[in-house]
Amino acid sequence: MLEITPLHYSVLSAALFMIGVIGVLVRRNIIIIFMSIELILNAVNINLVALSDQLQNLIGQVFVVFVIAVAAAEAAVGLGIIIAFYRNKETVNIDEMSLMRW
Amino acid sequence: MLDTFVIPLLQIAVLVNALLVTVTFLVLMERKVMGWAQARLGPMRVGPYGILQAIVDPIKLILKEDITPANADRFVFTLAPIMSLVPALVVFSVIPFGPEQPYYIADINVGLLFIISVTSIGVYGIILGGWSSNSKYPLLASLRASAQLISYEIAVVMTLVSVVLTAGTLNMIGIVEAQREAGLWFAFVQPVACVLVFIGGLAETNRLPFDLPEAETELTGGFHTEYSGMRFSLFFLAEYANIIVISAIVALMFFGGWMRPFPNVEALAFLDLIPGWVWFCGKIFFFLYLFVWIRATFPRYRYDQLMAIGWKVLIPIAIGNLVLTGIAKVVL
Amino acid sequence: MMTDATEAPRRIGQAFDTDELVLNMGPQHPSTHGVLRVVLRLDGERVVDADCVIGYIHRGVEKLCENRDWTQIVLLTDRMDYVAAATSNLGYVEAVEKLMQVEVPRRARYIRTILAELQRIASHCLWLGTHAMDIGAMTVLLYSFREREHVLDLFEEYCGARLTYNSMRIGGLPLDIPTGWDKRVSAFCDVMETKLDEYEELLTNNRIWVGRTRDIGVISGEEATALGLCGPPLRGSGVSRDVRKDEPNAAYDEFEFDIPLGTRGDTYDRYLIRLEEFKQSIRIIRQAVEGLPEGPVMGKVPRLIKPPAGETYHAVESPKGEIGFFVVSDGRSTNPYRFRVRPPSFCNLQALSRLCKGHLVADVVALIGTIDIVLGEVDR
Amino acid sequence: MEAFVFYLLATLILGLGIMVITARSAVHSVLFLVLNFLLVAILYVTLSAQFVAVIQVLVYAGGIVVLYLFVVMLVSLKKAPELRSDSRRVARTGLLLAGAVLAELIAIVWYTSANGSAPPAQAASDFPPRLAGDAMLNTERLGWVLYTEYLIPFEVASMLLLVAMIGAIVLAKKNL
Repeated sequence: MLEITPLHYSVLSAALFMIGVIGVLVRRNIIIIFMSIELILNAVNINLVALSDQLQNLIGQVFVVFVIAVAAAEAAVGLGIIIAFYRNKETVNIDEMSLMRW
Repeated sequence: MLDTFVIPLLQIAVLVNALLVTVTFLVLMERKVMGWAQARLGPMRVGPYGILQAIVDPIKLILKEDITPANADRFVFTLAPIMSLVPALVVFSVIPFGPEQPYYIADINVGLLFIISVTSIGVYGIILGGWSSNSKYPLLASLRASAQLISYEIAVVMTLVSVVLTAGTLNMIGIVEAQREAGLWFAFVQPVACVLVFIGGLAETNRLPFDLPEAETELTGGFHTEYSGMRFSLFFLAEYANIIVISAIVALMFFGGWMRPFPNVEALAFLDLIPGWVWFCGKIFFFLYLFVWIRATFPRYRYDQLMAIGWKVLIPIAIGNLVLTGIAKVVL
Repeated sequence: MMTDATEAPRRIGQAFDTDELVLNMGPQHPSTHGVLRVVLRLDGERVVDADCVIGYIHRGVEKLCENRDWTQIVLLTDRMDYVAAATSNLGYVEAVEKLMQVEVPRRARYIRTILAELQRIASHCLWLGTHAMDIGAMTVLLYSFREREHVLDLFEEYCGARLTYNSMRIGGLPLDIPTGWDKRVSAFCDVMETKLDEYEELLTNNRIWVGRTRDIGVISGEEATALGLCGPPLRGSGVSRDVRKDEPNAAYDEFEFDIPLGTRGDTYDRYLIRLEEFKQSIRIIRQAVEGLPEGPVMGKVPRLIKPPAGETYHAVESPKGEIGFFVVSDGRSTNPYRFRVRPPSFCNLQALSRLCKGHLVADVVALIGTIDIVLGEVDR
Repeated sequence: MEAFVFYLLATLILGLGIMVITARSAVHSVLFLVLNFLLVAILYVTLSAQFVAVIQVLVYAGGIVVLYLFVVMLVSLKKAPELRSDSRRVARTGLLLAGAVLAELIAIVWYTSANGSAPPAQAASDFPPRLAGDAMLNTERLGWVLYTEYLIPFEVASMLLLVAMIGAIVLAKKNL
C-alpha cells in the first residue's frame, strides 16, 4: 500500500473516468455534461502523466499538452453552441436538444 | 524536518503577516497621497498624522456586521472572497526578496509561470462574488471583470514571454541574475514590455483608469457591492495584495529585484551597504506610489474602450515585441 | 437570478431577447445626483431604453408658494435649485418687480449680477466636480470644490448663508455689500482664472476624458430645441439662446460677454462650453465690480407687497439654463394666486432617455452629469 | 509520505469529481471542477511534471473553466433543466451503462494485477525523447520535444485552436 505504483494512478484515472462517464450519462444539463467530459479528459491526462513519469519518457506530457489544447477547443465551440442554442430555445436540457435544425 | 516544515512555515507566517500589515499601511498611504494630490490632508484624526488609521480601519471592517443578502448563494458567497485572497497570497511563495535563503520560500523552475497561473485563479473570486450576491450591479461588474482580467492577462503573459526570452529562464531568481549578467535592468532592455506589464497590471488589479469592475459611480461598488464586514475586507485585502504582487513582479523582472542600480558599476558599490531586500521593498514601494498617483490623476475608461485597448493595442504591441525579441535573440 | 417581472417578454416566433436586463439605477445610486431613478433596459451593457422616474423629493414648492406672502417666497425659491439659490432668487424677485412695475436701483442690479455670476461659477464648480467624479477623475472634484468654497465664503460674507442665501428682495437687495467685498471678489476672479487652467490640464486634453465624452450623447440643434432644452445643453448643440443676451435682465445689457456655442452637440462640447462660461462669468464680474455705481440698493416698494391683478412670466439664465417664473396675482391677497416655475433641470432631464439610447451604462452617468440636474429643482 | 500525499489527493480528486456531477447548482459544479483541476495539478507536481501542472492551472482552471462559469452564469439565470424533465428514466439507463463500463474497468485492473505485468518500461526506453538525467529542466525538455519531434502536431493543434476560436465567435455572436 505504501508504495505508489502506476497501477494506483491507473485506478485513480479509471475511477475519475467513471465519474465522468456517469456524469455524461446521468445528468441532463448539457453544461454539466460538458464538465463531465472535462473530467474524463483529466482522467486520461493523469494516466498519461503517471506513465510518462514511470517510463521516464516525455511523450506522455506532450500528449497532455495536446489534450489540453483539444479540450480548450472543445470547450470554446461547445459552449458557443450552447449559447446559440440557449438563445433560440431557452433551455440547456439535453433531452430538448433533439432537433438538428430549428 | 526543520528544513522541510518549520522554516518554510516560519517564512510563510512572517511573510503573510508582513503582507497584511503592509496592506493596511498601503491603504493609509493611498489615502494620504490621494489627499495631498487633492489639496486636502487625508486622515488626520487617529494618532499623529493619522498613522493609527491603518490599525483602526481593519478593526472597523472586522467589527462590522457581516450581511448576506436574501436569496444569495450562501456557500459561494462565502467562498468567493476566500478564492480571491488565497491566490494573491500564494503568489508570494515564489517571489524572492533576495538570492539566497531565507529570502524566498520556494525557488521553483517555473516560477514565472506559477505566478501567472495562480493569479489567473483570482478571477474566480470576482466572478463568483458578483454572481452569488444575487444582485444586478455585482453581476454586471463580475461579467466585466472576468472579460477584463482574461483579456489583459493575454497581453501581460505575452509580454512576459519576451522577457523570459531575454533572460532565458522562467525562474524568478534566474531572471534577476540575468539582469546582473546583462549589466542592465530589463527596463532598459525591454522598455516596451515594462510599460505594457505595468499597464496590464493596472488592469488586472482593477485600478484606475481600469477600475470598471468596481466603478463606484457606475456600478455602485462593483462585484463587492453586497459585501460587508470580514468578507468585504478579504476582497479588499486581495485587491491590495494583488497590487503588491504586480509591483513586485515589475520590480523583479524589469528593475533588478534586490539589486542596486547598475549592479556592474564598481563606483556605486557603496550602495550595496543597503541590504538587497531593502532595495527590493523600496522598488515595490515606488510602484505602489505610482499606482496611487495614477489613481489620483486619470478618469476611468469605458468598458468598450478598455477592451479595445486590451485587444487592439496591447496585444498587438505585445506580439510585436515578442517577435522582435525573438529576432534579436536569434541575430545577436 | 432575475425576478419574473424583469424578464424580457417572450416573443414567440422571433429571436428571443434573452439577454435584455432591466437595471434600476437610483434613487440611491451614487451618481444620479440626488434621488433620480433611471430604469434602464440593457442589452449586455448597451442601453436600449432609459426611463426617468422623478418625484422622490417633491415638496410641492409651487403650491406652498401660493400660501405664502410674496416676500416669503424668496426663501422657498432657495430650496429649488439649492446649489444655485441666487439665480432662483433673482428670477423670482424680477418676476414680481415686473408685475409691480418697480424700478430697481442700478447698484442693486449690479450687485445682483455679481451674485448671479458668482452663483454660476459655484454651480459650475459643482457640476464639473461631480461630472468628472462620475467619469472617474476624483481629483477634479476636490479641486473644483476648493474654488466653490471660496465662492461660498464670499456669499457668506455678503448674506450670512452658504447655500440657501435668501439674498434678494422685491425691489432690490436686503443689504449693501460689506466693505472690501468687491476687492475680494475681484481677487477671487484672479485666483479662479489660474485654477481653471488646472482643471483644463487635468481634463481637456486627457485622452481618456476626451474618449469618454467625445461623441457621447450627440443631439442636434433642431432636436434640442424640439425637446425644449435650455442652457449649456442647448448651446452645446450650436443654438444661440441665452436669456442674458436675448432678454437682458439685471444689468447684463451693460456688460460685454460672449455666449460660447458648441458645434457637435456632444458631451465634450457641453464640457467646453461650461468651462468657457466660467471665463465669461469672470469677465462679467470684473466689469461689474469695476463699474459698480454708488447709490441705494433698495428701490421704492410698499411695506405690504400686493401686486396689481395680472400675470407675468419672467425668465433668467440660471447655471442650468433658462429658469422661468410664472406668477399670477389676483390683486387682493398678499400671496400669489398661481405660482409656477419652468425649471431648467426638469426640462433638460427630458433629453436623458433620448441621449442614453445606444450608449453604454458607463455613459449614462456621464450623460446625467452633462445635463447637470439638481433634483430639488426637478421635483420642486 | 508519498503514499500519504497520493491517497489524500486521490480521495479529494474523486470526491470533488463526484460532487461535480451531483451538485444541484451548475455554479457549484463549476467550483468543484476548478478545485478538482487544481488538485490534479498538484498530482502532476508530485509526478515531477511541473510544466504540465502549471499549464493545467493556467489553461484549464484559469481559462476553460472560467468560460464554463461564464456560460453557466448566462444560462442558469432561469431554473435548472432537471426540474422539468423526466430525469429518472434516463438516469436509470445511464447508471446501468455506467455500471457496465465500471465492471469492464474493474475486470481490466483485476486481470492486469493478477497477471502482475507492470508496464514494459524497457520497451519505450529507446524512443528518442528520453529523459536525459537532470541536464535539462522539465520545461526546457518539453519545449524541445514539442518543437522538434512534435512540431507538425503542434502546429495542427494551433490551427485547431484558431478554428475553434473563429467557430465559437461565429456561433455565439448574435448578429455578425
